Amino acid sequence: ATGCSTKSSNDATGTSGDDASTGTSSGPVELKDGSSVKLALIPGGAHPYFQPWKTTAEQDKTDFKLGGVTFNETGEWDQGKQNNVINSLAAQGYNAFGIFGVSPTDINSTFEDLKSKGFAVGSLASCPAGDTNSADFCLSTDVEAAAYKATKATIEAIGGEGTIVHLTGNNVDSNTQRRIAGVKKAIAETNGKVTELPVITDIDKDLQTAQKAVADLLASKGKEIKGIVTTAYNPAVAAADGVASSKLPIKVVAIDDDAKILSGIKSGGVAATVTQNPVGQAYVGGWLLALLGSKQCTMKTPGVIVDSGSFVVTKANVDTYDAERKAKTTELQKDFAAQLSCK
Amino acid sequence: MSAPVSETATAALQEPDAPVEQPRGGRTPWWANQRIGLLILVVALSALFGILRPAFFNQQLVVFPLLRDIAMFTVVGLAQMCVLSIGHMNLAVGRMAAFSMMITGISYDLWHFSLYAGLLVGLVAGTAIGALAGWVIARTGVNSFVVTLALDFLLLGLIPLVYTGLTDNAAFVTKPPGMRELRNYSLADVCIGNVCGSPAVPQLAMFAVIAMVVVGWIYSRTKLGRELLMTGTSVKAAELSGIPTARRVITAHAMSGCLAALAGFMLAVSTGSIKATIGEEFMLPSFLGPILGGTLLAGGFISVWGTLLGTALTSVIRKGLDLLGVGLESLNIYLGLILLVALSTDRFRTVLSDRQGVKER
Amino acid sequence: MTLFEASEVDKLFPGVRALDGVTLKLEAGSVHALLGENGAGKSTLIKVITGLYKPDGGRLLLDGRPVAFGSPHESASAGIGVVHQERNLIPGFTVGENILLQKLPTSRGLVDRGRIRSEAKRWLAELDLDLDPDLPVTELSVAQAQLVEIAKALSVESRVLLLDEPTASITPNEAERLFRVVAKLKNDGRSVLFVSHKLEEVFQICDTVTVLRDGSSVLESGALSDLTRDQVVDLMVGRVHEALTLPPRTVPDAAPLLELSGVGTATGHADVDLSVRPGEIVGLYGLVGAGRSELAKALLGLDRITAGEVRVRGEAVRIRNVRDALKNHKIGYVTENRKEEGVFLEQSVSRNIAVTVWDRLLKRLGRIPGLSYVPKKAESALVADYVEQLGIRIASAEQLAGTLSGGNQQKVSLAKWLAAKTEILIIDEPTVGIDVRTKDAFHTLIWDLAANGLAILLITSDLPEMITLADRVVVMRDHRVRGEVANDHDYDTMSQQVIRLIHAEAPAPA
Amino acid sequence: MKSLLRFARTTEMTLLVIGVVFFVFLVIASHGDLLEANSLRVLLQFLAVPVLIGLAQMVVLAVGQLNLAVGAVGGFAACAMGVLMADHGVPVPLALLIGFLLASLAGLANGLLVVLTRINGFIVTLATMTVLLGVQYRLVGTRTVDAYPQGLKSFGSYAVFGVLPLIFLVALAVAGLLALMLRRTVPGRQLLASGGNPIAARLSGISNDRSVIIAHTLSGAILGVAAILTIASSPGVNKSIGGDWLLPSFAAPIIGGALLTGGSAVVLGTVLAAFIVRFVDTARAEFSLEPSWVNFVVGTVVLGSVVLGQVRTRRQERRTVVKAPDAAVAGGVS
Ligand SMILES: Nc1ncnc2c1ncn2[C@@H]1O[C@H](COP(=O)(O)OP(=O)(O)OP(=O)(O)O)[C@@H](O)[C@H]1O
Ligand SMILES: Nc1ncnc2c1ncn2[C@@H]1O[C@H](COP(=O)(O)OP(=O)(O)OP(=O)(O)O)[C@@H](O)[C@H]1O
Ligand SMILES: [Mg+2]
Ligand SMILES: [Mg+2]
Repeated sequence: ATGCSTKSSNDATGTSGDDASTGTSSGPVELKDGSSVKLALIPGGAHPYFQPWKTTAEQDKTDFKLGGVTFNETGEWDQGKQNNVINSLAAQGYNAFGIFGVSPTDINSTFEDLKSKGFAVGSLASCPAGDTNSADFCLSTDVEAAAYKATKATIEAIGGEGTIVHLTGNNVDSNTQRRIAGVKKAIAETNGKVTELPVITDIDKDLQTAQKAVADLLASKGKEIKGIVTTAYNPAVAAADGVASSKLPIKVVAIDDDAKILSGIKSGGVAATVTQNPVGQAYVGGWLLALLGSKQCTMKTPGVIVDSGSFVVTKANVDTYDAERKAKTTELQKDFAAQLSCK
Repeated sequence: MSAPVSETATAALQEPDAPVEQPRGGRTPWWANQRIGLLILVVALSALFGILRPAFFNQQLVVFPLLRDIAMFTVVGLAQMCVLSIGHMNLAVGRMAAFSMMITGISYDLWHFSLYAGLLVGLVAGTAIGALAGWVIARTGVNSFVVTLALDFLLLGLIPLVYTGLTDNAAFVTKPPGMRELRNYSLADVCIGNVCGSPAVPQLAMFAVIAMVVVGWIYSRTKLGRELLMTGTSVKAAELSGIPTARRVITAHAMSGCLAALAGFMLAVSTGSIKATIGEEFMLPSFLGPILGGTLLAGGFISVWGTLLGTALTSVIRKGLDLLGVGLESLNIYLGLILLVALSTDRFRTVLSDRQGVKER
Repeated sequence: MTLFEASEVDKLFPGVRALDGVTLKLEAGSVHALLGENGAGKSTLIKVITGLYKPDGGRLLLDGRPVAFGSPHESASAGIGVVHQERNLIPGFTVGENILLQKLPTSRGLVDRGRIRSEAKRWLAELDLDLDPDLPVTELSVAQAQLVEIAKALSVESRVLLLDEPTASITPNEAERLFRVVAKLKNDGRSVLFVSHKLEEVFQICDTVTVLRDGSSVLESGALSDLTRDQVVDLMVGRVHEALTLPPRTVPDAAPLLELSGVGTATGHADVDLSVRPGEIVGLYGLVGAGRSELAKALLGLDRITAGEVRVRGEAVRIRNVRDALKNHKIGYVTENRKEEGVFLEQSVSRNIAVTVWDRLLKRLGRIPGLSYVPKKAESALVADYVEQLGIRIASAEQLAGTLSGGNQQKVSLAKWLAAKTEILIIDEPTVGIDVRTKDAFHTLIWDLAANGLAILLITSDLPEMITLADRVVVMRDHRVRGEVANDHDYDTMSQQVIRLIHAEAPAPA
Repeated sequence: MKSLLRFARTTEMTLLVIGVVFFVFLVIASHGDLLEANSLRVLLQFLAVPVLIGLAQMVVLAVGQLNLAVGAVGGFAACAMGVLMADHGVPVPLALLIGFLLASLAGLANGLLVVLTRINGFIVTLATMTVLLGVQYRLVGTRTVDAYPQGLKSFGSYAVFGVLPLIFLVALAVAGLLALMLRRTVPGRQLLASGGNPIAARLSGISNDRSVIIAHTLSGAILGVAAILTIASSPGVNKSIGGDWLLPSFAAPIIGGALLTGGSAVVLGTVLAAFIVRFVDTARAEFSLEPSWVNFVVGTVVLGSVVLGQVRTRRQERRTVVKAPDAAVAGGVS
């Protein structure tokens, strides 16, 4: 019987009854041998959000001495294509997969396929729709919570009163539905002080569509609106720009921390943005997948869902929020250690 | 049979020394046949990819999903081919698939239908919506491009309304028994005695085979198929030959809708759930397969095999590039270029065969 | 003086030697006829001369100097004008622009509309044609369109003018006008090449003749005055061509199969009375545009009948479409426009013939109703039967109809209605653009069909053909029946009677 | 007078009436707000690009071709200009010129490929679309490029009298030039002749190949202008630019009365159709409509206007004798 070697193995609180021991809550589990693990990080398609994954994947490789890593965005936002990419990678020897499923309602089937072939699978940055998660774990932003936080930030920026509007992406995506719910929840809590115009969906396909929708909105309703909360990339860029050029006193709260949006925060064009934790997802996810893929550990409760955190960034903390995010990442690793049972 | 033409007239008409008019086509050498050209291309590219990446022949992880894809897109191509046969287009193939799967989804979710009963309901819905498009075209005489485009927008509006109204996640996730098996099972799960099929061939492909056989049979053997092709060649001449062209227009679009529904079902089974975005990716492949395979955009000539091979060509190229690890920066560039080069060589063969004094159809 | 010469020209198409050492000489100040059966290579020769096809052998000489035209543009610049056999006007353009399309007048980089108008007027005037140059060509009648094309050919101020069957779709009157222009060109010292299947015209206007047979010239620049009609025909056919003799035929005294009384249509027919008995050929004569084809189409339900009554076998009927006419009334319609309406050019001969009879051939598959197929064997047997009966010359039944000559296409178009076992047959302009021999064969065939009891309504603008075949001639003008003449098969008396009917009254107000 | 009557029966007239009625309705619904300078400016600002992409498609439709690569050509050119200015410091006019030339070259390549390989234009433009999408991604990746000089952006947002956006005027100017070219220049007339009846055009000494190449190149050039207007008026350019151009590019000319078989020059119709589609957007914002309903309305409008047009042409067709030969005949001479 092999004991579990952790950084703080003297801490005995995590020892369980069976012959495997768990990691502890005070530190991450040490990976013994990553060389058998070939890790694939697979976003849904090309999107600025996933760009940190690319560098983090390399980080994973050096930190955990993995046998190989790849970052493959050729799924092009089509579940069928993404499944093909995953299968092709599997055929080439990749055995641990961190996946952003294109279609939250379909991705469990993909996870099940991979699991049945003995691969380690993590759902990253998005969890399957519904109550079950067939991957080993899901490490993702709680989109409803993020939308809720963004709305809270918007309400705060407009002084707690007035009309706001929510701009978002594909209406028939379960994540969008969750975002809409998050926004509604925050507004409901104001007891009618803040009202919401009908949500504008389906404008994330391209920048011009978003820009046109924003311009039309500002032209027809610009005087009523006090705040705009966006939960998709192109609408965020378009709203920041549209409001700035219309010179209306409207507060825009954006999503993510693409360079374009951060510069908006700094210049004051964007009141706040809610950033997520892509680095944390890729790093902690990669570490977990390595542990699972090398068969060193298993999840105590397969399919556990963990929030990777979302952070409100304003002009005040625009230079420091990354530290907060890094702290969260370390904490995530610790939390997960408690969820593992390792050899 | 009583001959309407008497011996004397026949004798007058048959001039013994009148020249026989040679067909312009003459004899086409086998290597100039478009279908065979495609087959050679597909095989050669597969071999090339196989040499570069032996994993290309991995039965479960590469060939199985590849065949599943080819099967589905072949059905999509057949759906477009049916309307191309009468010289029309169906820009709403994808949305028709989404619409019929929506009905199927409702039948699973709300009425607890079995897998195949739901499929049947979907096929009927697809047929109906296709027939509707055909009916509008036949009645108004408006270009099929415009009618199906408008219908596409209409359904694009309707479908999300239904999904957001009926479901929480904008998808029907109820899986009737058998769906998971259909997704994963291959011929290896079909055994006669001790002999089992290949694990590389997905069972889902049987739908494509059935569709190809039925559609192929309709076009080659039945009156309906012939009348469709005649309508495609010349509506005027068809009408003046007693073919009910309006009804044939409706039939062609109904067939298209039905096949679109089948393709939607195959997509739903192979990805996992029934959602509003089903079929969004169908439009371009639906044209690509048949047209690469020799089906005429103008109508009047189709090829079921060609549709399969055209679809296979694009799927194989994409799969090969996947395996070669071509990143998104280069993937589409290579995809487009290979397609162009492959087709230019095809064209080159035709020219070469023309030089030899024959001309391909 | 030889203006233009083509010598030893060869042209190969995949599988066909369309021209085989053809020589043609065009003299200044003369009109030269180019004759030959369908598919002899007349149009091909014209296309070679005008740079549309590259010859595979031989030389072209203009004014004795060798020339090679890479495109129609070059030949036009060199002074060769042409009216092709196919219609070739641009639908969206005006009459004026179509006439001057080959060299649109410009001023300061822009198309000069004023000059288009004035120049087009000039060319139209040459043809005594009073047409507004700003009229879109889509509003022209067939004959007017043909005349515009002739004006277009004149507009390049050609020294050599090639006319490929220019009279196929214009009235005798308009043809006369064209001939006057040709005569004027001839007097100006230009050279005209004239292709036609109407030998009367050829003898009327041409000086010399070249005859093609199977792609080679069997007579080069013979003087027409030295030749008789029969000699020319024999040359074209390649052996002694016997004059057509039709066996006597009597019309049985039976009740009419098809009867129209007081029929009016949405297109403007009024008070049309007509009847056809079994075994009878009723001719419907009129000038182009008299409304005969439109009457036929209205009969078949393709246009609305607004007044009167149509009776088939004594019963008043309302025919909805061709299918209805075929299935329920056994009426067939051989259209005048064979390329667009008569045959499916891009389909096999076999399908073209069997299209009306698939219903009859169907074999059930299994027990399920509606599941049936067309047995290949029965289909090819039927097709082979008609191919043989009508003497359709093809290499195989799978050959595309579009690759056949006009005459054979017309036979295919007729075959499908014979195959359908119709009892009433409307035949519209069966021999337009068809050579002498095939024409005779067609006449025998139509005659024979009537002898076998078919009721035939024959529409034709070819008066000799009408007089050869019809039992009665109904004359139409401006969508009305102007009278009826019993045919005595004597050309002189008949033609006088018919022409008199046509010009009898002033045309009805539009 | 006669030509006036003829105009009254055209698709353009129908569209004009629909457009005016729609606009008046919107003005009333917005209680006159729509007539404010700012609202009008926004309305017109976003008409520039749709008008141009509609025209880019119309030109190729006029020769009986189609161009699936409209979005890819435009997006690629816009991104190329953005990258040149932001990453390589190329001066604005030069970068715009290069972008415009690149788009024109892409169009030329389409035309040459169609003519030289004789592969169906559908497949050729599909292939070039795929390639250019790849190039566009390679150029900008997932970022939004916006670090180009402010001057360009102020050009993009400048409006004459605060109402007429400069970019809209540019689009109108392009439409005017195109109309002039198709109506009054020899290459333009030849292009339409090739589309209207290729055989007849060939028999009249017109090179159909040249017409096809000119049409595709023109299409590329118009897309080049569209790309310039896009980069000038957008907050930045990224890989999504051009992603939504395909369907509108077909919708505008076809609603405007273009025939898929070629031969029709409907510049005014295309512009008017773009207006109507734009009014739908405005209505969406005005009534806070769900996009689903908007799609529904667009579908209905398209169908409605074309059915109307069809009824009219049918009435005219009764008198029609000369028609474009069908494709079967078109194969005859080659
Ligand atoms: N483009 C082509 N490709 C192949 N064969 C052709 C082509 N054009 C003509 N032919 C063949 O060349 C031969 C001569 O045809 P052509 O049209 O010159 O005859 P024609 O004398 O004008 O006949 P008609 O009197 O019917 O007009 C025919 O056998 C025809 O089938
Ligand atoms: N007065 C007229 N002005 C212009 N066009 C006319 C006129 N009368 C008839 N037409 C056109 O001429 C064409 C010929 O008509 P139709 O086919 O009915 O005549 P037809 O007597 O059968 O002549 P043919 O068959 O010899 O051409 C029709 O398309 C019709 O629209
Ligand atoms: Mg000819
Ligand atoms: Mg007629």
